[in-house]
Amino acid sequence: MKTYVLAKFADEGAVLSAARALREGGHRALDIHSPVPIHGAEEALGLRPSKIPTLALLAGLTGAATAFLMQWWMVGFNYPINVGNRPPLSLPAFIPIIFELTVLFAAGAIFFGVMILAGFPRTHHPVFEVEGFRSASIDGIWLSAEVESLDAHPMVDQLRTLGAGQVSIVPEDLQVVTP
Amino acid sequence: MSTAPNQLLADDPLEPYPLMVGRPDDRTVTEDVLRPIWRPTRKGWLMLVGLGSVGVALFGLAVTVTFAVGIGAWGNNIPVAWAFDITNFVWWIGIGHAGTLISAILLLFQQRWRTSINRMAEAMTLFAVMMAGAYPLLHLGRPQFFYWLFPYPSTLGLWPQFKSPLLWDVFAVSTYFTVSFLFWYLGLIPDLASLRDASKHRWQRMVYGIFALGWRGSAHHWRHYRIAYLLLAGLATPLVLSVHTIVSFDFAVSVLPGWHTTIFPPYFVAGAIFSGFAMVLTLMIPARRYLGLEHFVTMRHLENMAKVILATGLMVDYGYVMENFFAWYGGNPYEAFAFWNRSHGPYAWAFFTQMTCNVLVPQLLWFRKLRTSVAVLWVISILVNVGMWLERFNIIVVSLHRDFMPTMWGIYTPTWVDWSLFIGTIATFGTLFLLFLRAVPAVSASEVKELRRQLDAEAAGGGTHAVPHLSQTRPEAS
Amino acid sequence: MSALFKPSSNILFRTVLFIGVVVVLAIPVTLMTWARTPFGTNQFDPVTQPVQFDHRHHVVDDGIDCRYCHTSVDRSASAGIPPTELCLNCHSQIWNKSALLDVVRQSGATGQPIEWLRVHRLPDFVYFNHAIHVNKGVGCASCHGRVDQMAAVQQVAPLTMNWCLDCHRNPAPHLRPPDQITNLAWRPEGDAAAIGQELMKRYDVHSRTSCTTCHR
Amino acid sequence: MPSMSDRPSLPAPSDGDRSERPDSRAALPKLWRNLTELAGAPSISPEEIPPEVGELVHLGRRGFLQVLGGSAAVMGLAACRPPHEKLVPYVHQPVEVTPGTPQAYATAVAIDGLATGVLVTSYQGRPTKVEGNPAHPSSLGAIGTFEQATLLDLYDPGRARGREVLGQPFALRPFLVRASELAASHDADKGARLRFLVGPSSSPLIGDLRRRLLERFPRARFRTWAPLSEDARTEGSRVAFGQPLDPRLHLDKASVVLALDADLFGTDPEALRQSREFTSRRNPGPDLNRLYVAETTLTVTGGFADHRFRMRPSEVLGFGQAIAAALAERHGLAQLRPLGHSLPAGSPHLRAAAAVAADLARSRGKCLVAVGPGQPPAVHALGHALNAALGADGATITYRQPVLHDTQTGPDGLRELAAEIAAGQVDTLVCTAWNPAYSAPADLDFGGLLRKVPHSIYLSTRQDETWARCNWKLGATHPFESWGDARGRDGTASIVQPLLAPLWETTSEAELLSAILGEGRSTYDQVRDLWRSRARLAGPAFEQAWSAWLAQGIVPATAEPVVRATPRWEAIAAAVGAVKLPTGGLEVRFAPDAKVLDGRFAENAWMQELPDPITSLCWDNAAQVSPATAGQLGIDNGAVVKLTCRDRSIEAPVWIVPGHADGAVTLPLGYGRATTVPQPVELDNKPEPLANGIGFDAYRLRRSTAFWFDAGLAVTATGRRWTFAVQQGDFAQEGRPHALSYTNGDWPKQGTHEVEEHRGPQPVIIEPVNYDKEAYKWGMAIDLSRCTGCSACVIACQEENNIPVVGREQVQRRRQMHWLRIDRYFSGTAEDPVTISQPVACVHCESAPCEYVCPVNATVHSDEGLNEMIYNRCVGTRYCSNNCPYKVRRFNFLDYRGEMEPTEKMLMNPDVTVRVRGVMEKCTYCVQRIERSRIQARVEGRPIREGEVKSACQQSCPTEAIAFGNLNDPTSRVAALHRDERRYDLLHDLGTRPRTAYLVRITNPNPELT
Repeated sequence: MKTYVLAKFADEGAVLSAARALREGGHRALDIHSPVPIHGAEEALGLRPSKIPTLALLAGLTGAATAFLMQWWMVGFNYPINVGNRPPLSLPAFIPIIFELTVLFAAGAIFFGVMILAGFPRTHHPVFEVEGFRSASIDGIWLSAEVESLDAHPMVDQLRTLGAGQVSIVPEDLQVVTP
Repeated sequence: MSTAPNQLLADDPLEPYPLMVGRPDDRTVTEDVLRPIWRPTRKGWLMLVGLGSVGVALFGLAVTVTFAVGIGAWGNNIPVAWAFDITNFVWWIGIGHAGTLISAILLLFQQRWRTSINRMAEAMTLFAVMMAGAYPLLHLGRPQFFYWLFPYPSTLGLWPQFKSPLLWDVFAVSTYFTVSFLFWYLGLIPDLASLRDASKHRWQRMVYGIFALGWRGSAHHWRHYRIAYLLLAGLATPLVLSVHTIVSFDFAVSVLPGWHTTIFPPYFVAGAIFSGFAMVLTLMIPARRYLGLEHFVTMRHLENMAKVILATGLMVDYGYVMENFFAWYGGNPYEAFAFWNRSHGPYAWAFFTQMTCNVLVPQLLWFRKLRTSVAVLWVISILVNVGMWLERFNIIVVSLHRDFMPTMWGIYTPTWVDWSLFIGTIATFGTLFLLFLRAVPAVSASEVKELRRQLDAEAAGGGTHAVPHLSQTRPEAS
Repeated sequence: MSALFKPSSNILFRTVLFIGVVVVLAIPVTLMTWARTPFGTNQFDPVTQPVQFDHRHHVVDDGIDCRYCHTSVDRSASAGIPPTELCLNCHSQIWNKSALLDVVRQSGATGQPIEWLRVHRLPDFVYFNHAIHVNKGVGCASCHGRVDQMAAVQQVAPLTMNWCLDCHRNPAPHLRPPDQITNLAWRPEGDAAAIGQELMKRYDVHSRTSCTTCHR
Repeated sequence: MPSMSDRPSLPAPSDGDRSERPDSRAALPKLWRNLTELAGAPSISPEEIPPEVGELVHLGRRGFLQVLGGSAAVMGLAACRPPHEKLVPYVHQPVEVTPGTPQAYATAVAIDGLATGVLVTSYQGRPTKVEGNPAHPSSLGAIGTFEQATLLDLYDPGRARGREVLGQPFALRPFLVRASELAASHDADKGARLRFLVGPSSSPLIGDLRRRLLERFPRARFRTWAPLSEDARTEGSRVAFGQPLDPRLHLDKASVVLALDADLFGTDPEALRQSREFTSRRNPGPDLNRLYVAETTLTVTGGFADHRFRMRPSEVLGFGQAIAAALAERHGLAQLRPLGHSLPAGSPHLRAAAAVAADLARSRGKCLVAVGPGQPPAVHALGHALNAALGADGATITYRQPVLHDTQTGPDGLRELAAEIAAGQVDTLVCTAWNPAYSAPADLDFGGLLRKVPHSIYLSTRQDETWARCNWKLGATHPFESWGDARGRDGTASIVQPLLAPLWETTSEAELLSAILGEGRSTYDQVRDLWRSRARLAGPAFEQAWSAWLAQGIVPATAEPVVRATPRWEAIAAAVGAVKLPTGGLEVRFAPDAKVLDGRFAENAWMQELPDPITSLCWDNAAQVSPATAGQLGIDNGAVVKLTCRDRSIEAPVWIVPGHADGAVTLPLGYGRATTVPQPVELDNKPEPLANGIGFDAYRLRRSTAFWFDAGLAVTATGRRWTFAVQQGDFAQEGRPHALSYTNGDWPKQGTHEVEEHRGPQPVIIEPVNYDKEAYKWGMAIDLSRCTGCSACVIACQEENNIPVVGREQVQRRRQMHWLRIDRYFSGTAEDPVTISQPVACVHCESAPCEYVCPVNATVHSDEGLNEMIYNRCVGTRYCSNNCPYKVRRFNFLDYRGEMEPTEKMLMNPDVTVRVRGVMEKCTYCVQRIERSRIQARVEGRPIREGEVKSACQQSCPTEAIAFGNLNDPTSRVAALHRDERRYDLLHDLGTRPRTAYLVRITNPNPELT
């Protein structure tokens, strides 16, 4: 039985300290929403560094290998043709395409990496149920906590004490409660 | 929004103009940036789009004629087998490069003045590359077989010829377009979310909501997003260089005097940035006015771009000097003639116009008075575009029309179809840009917000490091 | 419920995206596959000719050699389609009343030729030459299949450039002794590979893959 | 060449209906009818439409491909097809036909009555290529532009057809009746009011018909008319020897040749043989011959000469006399004294005359003097005298009886006829001469007079000016469609045999004449009977001889015997003394045009698009003037001027030709056709008359009394301008080593090592592929010492390789399609330039720049090192052309073929793909011929023999300047030439390793004149 508790904070410092406090209190399922990246958020929420760079590297290498093997097999092995007296396997001539495919594969991996790791597309999320949450992409700074429905109200109080402004509960049935 | 007169000039004598006029809060920034999308359509915009559509129609007509009649509808001949088609291709590709340069390279170098102009520049890149991409397809004698340029397993058992620069072009241009698009779209997502949340009409919110993909500004999003954005920038930077290098290979690997030159790659890249920045100015000067965003796109931005134009212009001039010097010093009679012919042959007019626009005119930018005058800047930027188009014309047509065998020398005269295609692409490009201004934020709201935080921090004396820049992605040890 | 999208929208959105991607990828793949299917290559499509000519009967029952009708197969680019008079050589004597042969007799009488339908067609820019293949040990069956088992002739080989190249790159397996060229049923006895190699030498086969071998 | 001997000569069938046009119908009907049916025409029964027209017009495009009897068809690249196309075999297969394999038939093409033996390649009854007959003395295996171009005329849908009498269309049979009625009406006065105007003819058949006609109509008269009449030449020999004799030059025996206004290698009827004989001694060394040319217009002969003296037409006589004088005074040829007359002091040619005389005197018996038909009889007589005095007679020049039926073919006869018509003494004029209304001298107003003739019968292949003015109009049969015979200049006879039945309802000259005789016999029978009696053979013996003649293309031992000619010195002196030449003002010279001759090829697209060998103009003629004269007149290229001469005037655009004589204007004949109308039949795409609206008509200025040149010409600028279609960009070498030339003196000392740097290996990073191990390594060598620039190879290439014609406007856009072009360079002064012509086609670089830039492998190398162009792979990026330093690649900018008429498709060579719009093309070294020979050879289990594969250009070349063959065969001629010390590579420093090598041109100037 999952329930989301959303709390709006006045400034970045407040939300960070609240997040830290809650983590110390043993809450792991926390998230911070803000129109711009908040420095320290990852640390406050204890997020590990992104896997994107590794993905990009692997994809890039794959691209390079693909490009080279493709050209080598096609013109060097499958149908070698005498083109203007140049040897079928002229590596320098392969470089441009090797490079381009490296970039193409890496870029693709990066973009779709974000899509998958960030769970896009996800047009609906319980937090969207809170009308006020619309400010999260404009100027609002929010903290969301995912709790058992029974723990929702205690969490509300805790957040209040941590200096939250408006607090809302989004239960399973998505009927927003604003205590 | 609060704009006190004393904030119009920063105190730094070297950087007299501020990056941002005033210190609008997040909501104001969002409103200022999104206002042009919400506000009712204006007459001027409509008229421009109408004009553009006429050009698009012209483009469509010219394309139809070309496909129906064949390349014979153009002025191309033997010896001048490439003319307006490839000239325009190179010109458009070059223009595109400025966008990537601004958004990627300036990002890597942590140039803050990129922040409020990169969105427009990237859009320009996209549209320019689209226009460029049209020509390689159009210029084929048998466009219905364009797919033979891709390495797919056909029943012929035959593959493309990987030694041909044209094939490299196919890969370079398609990669370039894809990456530029991903980069642009990724940067757009947070603003699309703002549009989703801030727009009035439900249908607007729905549409933008779909494209926002469900962005929640969550810390989980941001941590992937920031590194992804940075890495894409890191990839786009060498890509941009490679693309125009490969374009220059189309000429450099040939045996033709005037084409067969080793300095082409750097010289082409410099030229590309040169013309690209000029095009950015040409578009941005009216755009910032129309959008009412003079306080985000300030004189500082314009002046910086003017400086880049001046710098790259000098690199291009160096290229001119060198290629002519080597033509003379190299002692190859064919080479020497090719360059002599540019300034003394039937196309001398093109050569001297090019020199005026690319060598003389940019020198005006040495003077702050001139480079900080919006009107002057705009005129100069247009002249540079003209000059750079003529440079490609001179390289391609003028080198071809008189090569090794005097008996096969000839003259190239464009037909109405050539002109229509050229004008048509410009119109299509302009129309797309106008639509872009109406559909999405022309300035990245989220990045402006960040910038403001940085500026605030600086004002508070904390220095840049107090507020992290996008490029700093690792959480500091706690 | 104040959210912009319903919870179901997530599934919907992702499904649509997925389908979109699949379709985009599927189109070229389908085309490439189709080009290799018999539909793409016109294989295995028995053609009904104006005259119900049965190769089975003439080849097997009567044991007529291919070259009796396709006279120029070993000395010209074209194998040659038999003129009406050739049919009538026999059929003026035998079956000279058969209704099946009305068309032939009419053609002979009026001088209007029989309009056969082409079964094996190469593009106009391909210059295939029967003589060189036949003289270098490529049997009729190699390209035309077991015509002696066809009521109506059909194209059995794909006749794609790739298919031509396969043999031009490695002709040995497709060679047969001179006296077996028109023997549609011939199978190599013993070590096929060895036989192929031996015939390569004997015929002095130089199959080429240069473009102008077939395209001029 | 496959022998002709197995060719069936079917007897004329007896059934009346067939015997209408027995010659053609009889000889080939089976083949032909099958051919058309073969083509899968919709089954239309012959009754529905006239057989000659219908079957063909209904022929589908795909249809014709099936003519190939089921072999892979020819045309169209992106071939998307209906399911199961038709495959239509013969009903009765002709014995000599093997589907998919061409035959060569020997016949002859006669221009102005003089035959050149040819071999015609034919695919199942479709002639596709005309080549020279090595057995024929006027061809020696070479073939000229005009002979080849006749093939295009054959298939031209615009040809005249049908029979029209006083506005009524006539089928053949009724026409025969009508004609015999008309003839009968002349019996009463024995044909006193019957006149014939025929073209020059040497045909024994026609001669026989003429004889019989004159037997029946003793008072009728035959007149012969040729716009390029050689009357002056005949007259000259009559003056010199008292009888008309035909001089024959043996240039292979002459070390020194003086040509007085004689275009020996250009438009001369014997140009092929003369070129071959002269260049046979064009090798560096002591044996190298020398050519002096004195002329007005720069011709291929003048451009090829070692010394060229430019002078007005009227000055040639004086120059000849000066030489005579010098020979008489200084070299003891006293008999020339009365003819001699030294040049006035200050004449530019004083030194020249002396030096030439000395040179001639030095090489007595090994020299000759040739005089062109454009010079008056006196000059010819002088020439004969010089030859006699120099001992040339019998050694380097021999005399024969002329072979033409009428020795008089010029304006005099025409003038008399005109007078008779004007006097109303002609009721019936039978005109088979080519277009007299257009080509007759202006002062005769022949066109106007024609309307006065009650019955003017005109037989023509074109609906031309004369057609419009006659009331009996007959479409003429093409020589390739009918039986006949003709004789070469030396008298050697050839049987002219049809290659296919007439494409349209047409009549041949023999048919017309025998119709007037009231005879119904087929021409086929007439020819055979005539030759049976001439050969005094009968039965099988004759049949054997007959088929042998057909196979060889000549009837042996029919050449005219050489006659001894003794000059009559007094008569010559008198003539030379009495001659009155027009003088004063500018001189105008009328010249045959290198493209349309006298205008009869004006409707021939190949000839129209052929660049003039000197000016490179196509689709045009121009008033040619020298730079100096142009300067004095204040005119430049393209200026339209008004030319006035003896109260007649025309307007013409000017083209400045370096080396043209000052004070003279050359007007090429044959252009300015305004009245040729297209054939009024239902064609899918009506052919526009090609010659309309281009060029100007020089005949309007030509007078019967000043036939070849005149004086008193006034030139005034009109201020208007004309844009020419010029195929060559620049005529200067710009100091580049493209066409190398040395004098015989400089060559061994200086030239040999200078040429070194233009051949041999170039340093390269990658070791180039070595082709020496291949069985064949095809290569070409072009000897600039031999190339006269005659352009025969250009047409040969066009004919062999299905090269389209693009038209005037496209040429102006520089989109001409010729795979082989002839570059001509002028060097030295604009007044006396050195001219050199250099044929350039794809040189098949081993390290080809075009190949590595093609993104789709459409142009690559074969295992034997050919630079292959695969049209069906080409997507048309045109990158290869940009990167081709020789600029020999051609691009199909538009759909240059369009929808072809059925007959136009018949012309296509089925061995060569017809290119579509948007693909690149270029010289392939005639790879289709290589592959055909290869397959032939390998089927026979032997290697390809030297000379078995000939490129079309090589085969046509009169001077054997082009050699092609296997470089890996050390004994081949091409290999030898590649080893020659004169060999060099074009643009050698680019390291392209071309397979086509050039040989330095060696000239042999007279040291006294340098």
